[in-house]
Amino acid sequence: MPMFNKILIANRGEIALRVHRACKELGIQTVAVHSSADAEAMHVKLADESVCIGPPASMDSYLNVAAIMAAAEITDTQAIHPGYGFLSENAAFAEIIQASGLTFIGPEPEVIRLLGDKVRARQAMIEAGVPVVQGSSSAVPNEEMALKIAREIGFPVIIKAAGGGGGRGMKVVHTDAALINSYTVARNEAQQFFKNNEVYIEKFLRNPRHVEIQILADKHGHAIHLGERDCSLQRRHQKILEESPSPMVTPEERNHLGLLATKAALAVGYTGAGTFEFLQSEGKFHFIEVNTRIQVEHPVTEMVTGLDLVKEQIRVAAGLPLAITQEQVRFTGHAIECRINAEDPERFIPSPGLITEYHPPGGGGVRVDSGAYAGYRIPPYYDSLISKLIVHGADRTEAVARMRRALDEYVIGGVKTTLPLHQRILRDGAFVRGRYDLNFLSRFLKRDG
Amino acid sequence: MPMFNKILIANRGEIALRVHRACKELGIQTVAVHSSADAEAMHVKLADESVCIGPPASMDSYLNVAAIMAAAEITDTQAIHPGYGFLSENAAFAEIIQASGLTFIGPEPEVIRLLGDKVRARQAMIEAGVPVVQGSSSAVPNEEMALKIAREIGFPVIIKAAGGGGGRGMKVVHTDAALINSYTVARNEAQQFFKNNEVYIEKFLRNPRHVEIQILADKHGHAIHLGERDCSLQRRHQKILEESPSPMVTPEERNHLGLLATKAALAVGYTGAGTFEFLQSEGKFHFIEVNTRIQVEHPVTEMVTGLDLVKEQIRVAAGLPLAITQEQVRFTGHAIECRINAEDPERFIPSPGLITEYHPPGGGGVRVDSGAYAGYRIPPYYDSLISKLIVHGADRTEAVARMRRALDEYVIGGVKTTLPLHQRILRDGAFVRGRYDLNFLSRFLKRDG
Amino acid sequence: MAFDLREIRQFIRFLSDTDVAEVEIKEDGRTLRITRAQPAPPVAAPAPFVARPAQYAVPAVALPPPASFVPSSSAGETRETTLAITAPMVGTFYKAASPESAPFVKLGDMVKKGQVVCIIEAMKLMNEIESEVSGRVVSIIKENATPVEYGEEMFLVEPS
Amino acid sequence: MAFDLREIRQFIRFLSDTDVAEVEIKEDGRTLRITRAQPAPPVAAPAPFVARPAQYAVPAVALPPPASFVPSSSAGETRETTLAITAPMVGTFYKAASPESAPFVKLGDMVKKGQVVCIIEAMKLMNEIESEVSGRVVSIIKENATPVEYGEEMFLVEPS
Repeated sequence: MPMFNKILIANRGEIALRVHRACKELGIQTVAVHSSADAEAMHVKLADESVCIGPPASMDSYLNVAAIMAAAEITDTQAIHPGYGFLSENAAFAEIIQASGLTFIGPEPEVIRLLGDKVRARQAMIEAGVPVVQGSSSAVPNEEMALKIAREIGFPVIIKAAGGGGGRGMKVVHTDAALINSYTVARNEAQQFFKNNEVYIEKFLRNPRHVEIQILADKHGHAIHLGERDCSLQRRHQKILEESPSPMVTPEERNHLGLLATKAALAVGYTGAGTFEFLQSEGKFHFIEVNTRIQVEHPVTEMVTGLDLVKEQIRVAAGLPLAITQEQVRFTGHAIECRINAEDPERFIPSPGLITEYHPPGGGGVRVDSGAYAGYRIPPYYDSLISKLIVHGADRTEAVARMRRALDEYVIGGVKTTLPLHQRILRDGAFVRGRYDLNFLSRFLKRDG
Repeated sequence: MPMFNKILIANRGEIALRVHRACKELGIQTVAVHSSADAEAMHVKLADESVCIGPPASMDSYLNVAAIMAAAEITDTQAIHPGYGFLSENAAFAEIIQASGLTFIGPEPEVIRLLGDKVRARQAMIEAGVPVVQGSSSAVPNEEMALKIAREIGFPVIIKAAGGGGGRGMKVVHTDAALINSYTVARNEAQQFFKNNEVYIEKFLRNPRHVEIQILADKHGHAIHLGERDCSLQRRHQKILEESPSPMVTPEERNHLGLLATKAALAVGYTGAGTFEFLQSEGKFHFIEVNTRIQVEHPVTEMVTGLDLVKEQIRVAAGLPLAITQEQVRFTGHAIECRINAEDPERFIPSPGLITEYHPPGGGGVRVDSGAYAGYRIPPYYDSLISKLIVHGADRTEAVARMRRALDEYVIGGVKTTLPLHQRILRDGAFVRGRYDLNFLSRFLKRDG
Repeated sequence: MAFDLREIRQFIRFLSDTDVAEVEIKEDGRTLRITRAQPAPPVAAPAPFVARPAQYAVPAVALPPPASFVPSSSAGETRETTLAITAPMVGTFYKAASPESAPFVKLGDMVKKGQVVCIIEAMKLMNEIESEVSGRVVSIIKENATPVEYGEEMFLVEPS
Repeated sequence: MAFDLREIRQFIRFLSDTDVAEVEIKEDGRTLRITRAQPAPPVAAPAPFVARPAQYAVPAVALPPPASFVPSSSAGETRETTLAITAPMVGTFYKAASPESAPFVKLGDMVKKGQVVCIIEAMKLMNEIESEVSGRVVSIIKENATPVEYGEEMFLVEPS
C-alpha cells in the first residue's frame, strides 16, 4: 500500500506541531485546521496548507466534525491524524472519516468503542488474562448490588463511570453509609457528562503508582511493546512529569506486563499506537484502561527506544508492517518529560497572554516539543500546556541532572509557567531517589507550598 | 581522586556554552572568562561567575595567558577547559596551568607538543603501525632532497609545514619545475606563520574523503574509540557538515582504524579526548594528523554512542577511569551536523550584527548547540560559527529527512547565515546517496552558484 | 497645531499599544516625527462575532446560519466604509443554487439582511448563506466553486 | 512651545519607559530631537584604549600599562563630570605597594597623568597602574585586595 501524500492534522498546540514534523520527515504534505484564535500558531505557519474551521470555542472548531471533514474535502486530504484529546477517541469521527473514503490514523472505530466503554474493556482484559483491580465484573445495575459488591471486596472502593476515563467521574467511598448516596450521585453525573449512566465498582488502592505500557500493532497481526512509562507525578489526575523506565519496575515485570499488553491488543484487534494503563500497588499491577491514541508523554518512550511513534502510527495506518520486531526493541538510558504549563506554579491558575521572551534550552540529550515562540499570544480558550521538555541520559542520575540544567536555561517571559515547580521537584530528595507515588505531588505541594 | 568543584572555561561561543552545560550536569561551578565584546554572550550570562579578561582582540583576551591565569587565581578555580582553537593545543599554556597547581583538561603538555609537530607525529604513527600517506620520513632539509623525494613518490605531491595543521600552510605541486619555488615559499610561510620553517612532503591524494576517529583515553592505561566521523564536506579546508557513521566506511574498516588509533594513543601516552584524522582514497586510509582537543563536530559521535565527550574529558582529567569499555560502546543510528555560520551563503562573507529574531528547531532527534538568541549582537572579532544543528535518526535516510525538516524550521533574523546553503546540500542527489569527497562542495558551489 | 509635550506624551503612550512604526506631522513649519523601536509582535486577530456554523448532526438541507459581517480588514480608499460578508463555515463556495441557475447576487445588487447571497457546500450539504447586512454589493471576492475557510471574506457591501 | 528643561527631563524620563527610539520636534526655527540609545541589544562597550596588558612572558616586575579612562557609565548627579580609571588587566587590586605602605592615592587627592594609582597583581606579578588622566579623586570604588576584572572601574576622578 502506498504512503499518503497529504495528511490533515485535526488538532492544535504542540501535538499538531509534533504530527506535522513526523509528516515532513516522511515527505507528506500537511494541512493544519485551526480556530480563528489559532491563526498565528506555529504549526499553522509551518503547515503546507491551513484552513480556518471556526471560532475559538472548541465545540465550533476542533470538535466540529462537519467543518473538519469539509476542510479535508477542499484540500484533497487522504488521511486525518486526530492527535490526543478533542476527537481522538471518538469512534463516530473515525467512522465518518472511513465512510468518506479517507483514512483515520488510529484503531478501527469498533475497537475505539469497545475500549472506550470501561466496563466492556475491563471484561475484555479479564478474558485476555490481564490482571485487573478487584471489582464488579460488569456494570452495577442498582444500589443493592453496589452494596453487596463493596462489602465483598472491602472498603474503600471507587465508583467509576463506564463512559469516563482519564480520571474523570470517579468517587471514592469508605463506608456502607456513604455508598448509596455516592452510587446515586455517580450515576447522575455519568449520565450528565458521558451520556451513559452505567457505573462500575473497583477496590480503591492506596498510594499506588501509575505505570503504563506503550504498544504498537500493525494490520498484519503483529504487536510489540516499548516498555513502560511512570506517570505517578500527578496533580488532580493531571500528569505533570513522566519518565521511562519507571524507577520501580524490574526488567522481568516490564517483559511480563509488555507481553500481556501485546497479547491483549492482538486479542481485541488493536492497530496503531496504544497505551495500557496500570496501577502498581504492593508489588502488583492492575489494569485500569486503554488509551486508543498517541499520549502526551510519548516522547520519553521515543527517547529510550529510538523509535518515532507518530511515524509508526502513520505507517501502520497506510498498511505497512511495523518497522521492527519485539526482539529488535532496545531500551537505552533514561528519559524524563516535564510538562510546562502557562499557569501560576503555586495556585495553578491559567496564565494566557503574550510571550514576550522565549528561548528554549539546547545541547545534548535535550528535546523541546513546543509551539511557543517570542511574540506568540497564548489564547485563553484551550488547555495550558505550552511546552514539553524532555531529556535523555545514560542513566536516571544523568537524566535528572540534565533536566535540572535544561530547566535552568529555559526562558519564557510574559506569562507565568510551571517551570519553577519543576525546578523544585527535580531537587526533591524523594523524587531524586525515585520514591514517589500518585499522592506525592499533593504532599509535596502542601509541604513546600 | 575527587571531582572538581569549579572549572574555568577559557573559550567563547558555542563551545564555551557546551563546556558550561557539561559542568552543570556534573554539579561543577563554572567561571566564564570573556573579552569586553562578549559580555552579553549566553555562556557568560549562564556561568556561575564571569570575569572580563581583556578587550575584543583575541591576542589580548582569549589568547592572553596571563589574564586567564589571573582570572583563575581570583576565582579559586581548580581546572581549566580550553575548548577548541585559541589556547587548546598550546603546550606552554598547559604547562603553565600545571605549574600553577591547577589541572589542564586535555593531554599532557609533552603529548600536545609531540603531536603538534606534524613531522614527529607522523614518525610516531609509523612506529605505532598506523598507515600514513607515502612521503618523507622526516623534515626535508633542502631543495635537492625535496626534488628527490617528490620524484620517488611521484607527482602530484603536497608540501606541509611541520608546525601547521588543520589545512593551513599547504602547497600542492604537480611538476619538477614548480617544486623548487614552492619548497622555498612553503619554508618562508612556515617560518612566518608557525615560527618553525620545517616542512615535509607527502603524496597528494586526488578526491579523498576526510575520515576521523574519535578516541578517549584515561590515566589508567585504557583507551577506547568511538567510531568515525566523515568530514569530507569542506570549503577551503573548513568543515561545513559532518556525519557519523561515514556512508563509505564498513564496520570492519571502523574496527580496524579504531583499534589502530587506540593503540597509537596508548603508545604516545595520550589522555582525554582526541581525534585521529585520515584521508580515505581508493579504499585505503592514510593518517594525516591528531587533534589533541575536543572537536567542533564531536556531537555527531555523542549522538550515535550516547556518551558525553566533554564530561568524559573532565572525568579523565580528574583521574577517574573511563565510564565504559570498548565492548560496551554501541553505535546506534546515524547523526549529521550542519555548521551554521553568520555568513553570506553564496559569497561566504561574514555577516556580524544584531540577531533580531531567533527560534531554533525542536522535536525528536534534534540538537542545537548555540549561544545565539534574539537580541544578541554577533561581534565582528571572532569566527562566524553561531550554531551547530545536529540530528539523529534510526538510519541515514531518517537523519537526512530530519535535518531537512529542522533546517526548514530554523529562524535566524537580522544576519545572513549558511542555512540556505545547507538546505540546498541536503537536497542534492549525490549528497543524499552519500557519494561525496573533499572536492564535492567546490563543484557543488560552481554548479549551483 | 501647537506642540504640547503633555499632548505628545499621551500620543506616544497611545502609540505604544499600536503597531505604528513611525509618525511624522508637519504643520506651519512645525514638524513632529516619532519613530518606534520595534514593530509590534504578531497578535492573533480578535475573533469576529459569528453565529455557530451548522453542526454535523444537522439533517439534510440545513437551515443556513446567517452570514457574519466584520469591518473589512483590507486597506484601500474605496473600502473604508464597506462591510464584509464572511463565511460562517468552511466548505466550497457557490454563487448560484445550480450550474444552470442565475447567481444569488451580482455586482451592484442591493442585498437585504436575511437574503441568501451564496451557498457553501460542506460534507455534501448545501448550506444557503444569508446576509446579515443590507446594502450594495461592491465586490464579489470569491470565485465560483472555490474553497472558502471560516471567517474568509466573500462579499463587500456598502451599507445603506 | 518654549523648551523647558525640567519639562524635557520629565519627558526623557517618561520616554525611558517606552519603546520610542527617537523623537524630533521642530518649531519656529527651534529643534528638539531625542534619540534613544538602542534599548540594550547587548553592545560591546567600545573598548577603551589601553596599552596591551603585560604578557605572560614579560619578565619580573613588568612596566605597568597606563590606566585607561572612560566616561563613568553609572548614573548620579555627582558623576556627571567624572571620569573613571578602569583596570587594564584582570587581577587583584591593591591600594598600596605593601601592607605597611601608605596608599598610592586617598580620597580628595589630586592625581596627575602618569602617576601610579594602584597595583594589580596577576600571576604573581605586581603591575603598577598609572592614571591616564589628571584631576581630583572623588571616589575609590574597589576594596583593597579584591579581584578586579578588565575594564572595571577602580577610581572616579573629577578632571582638572
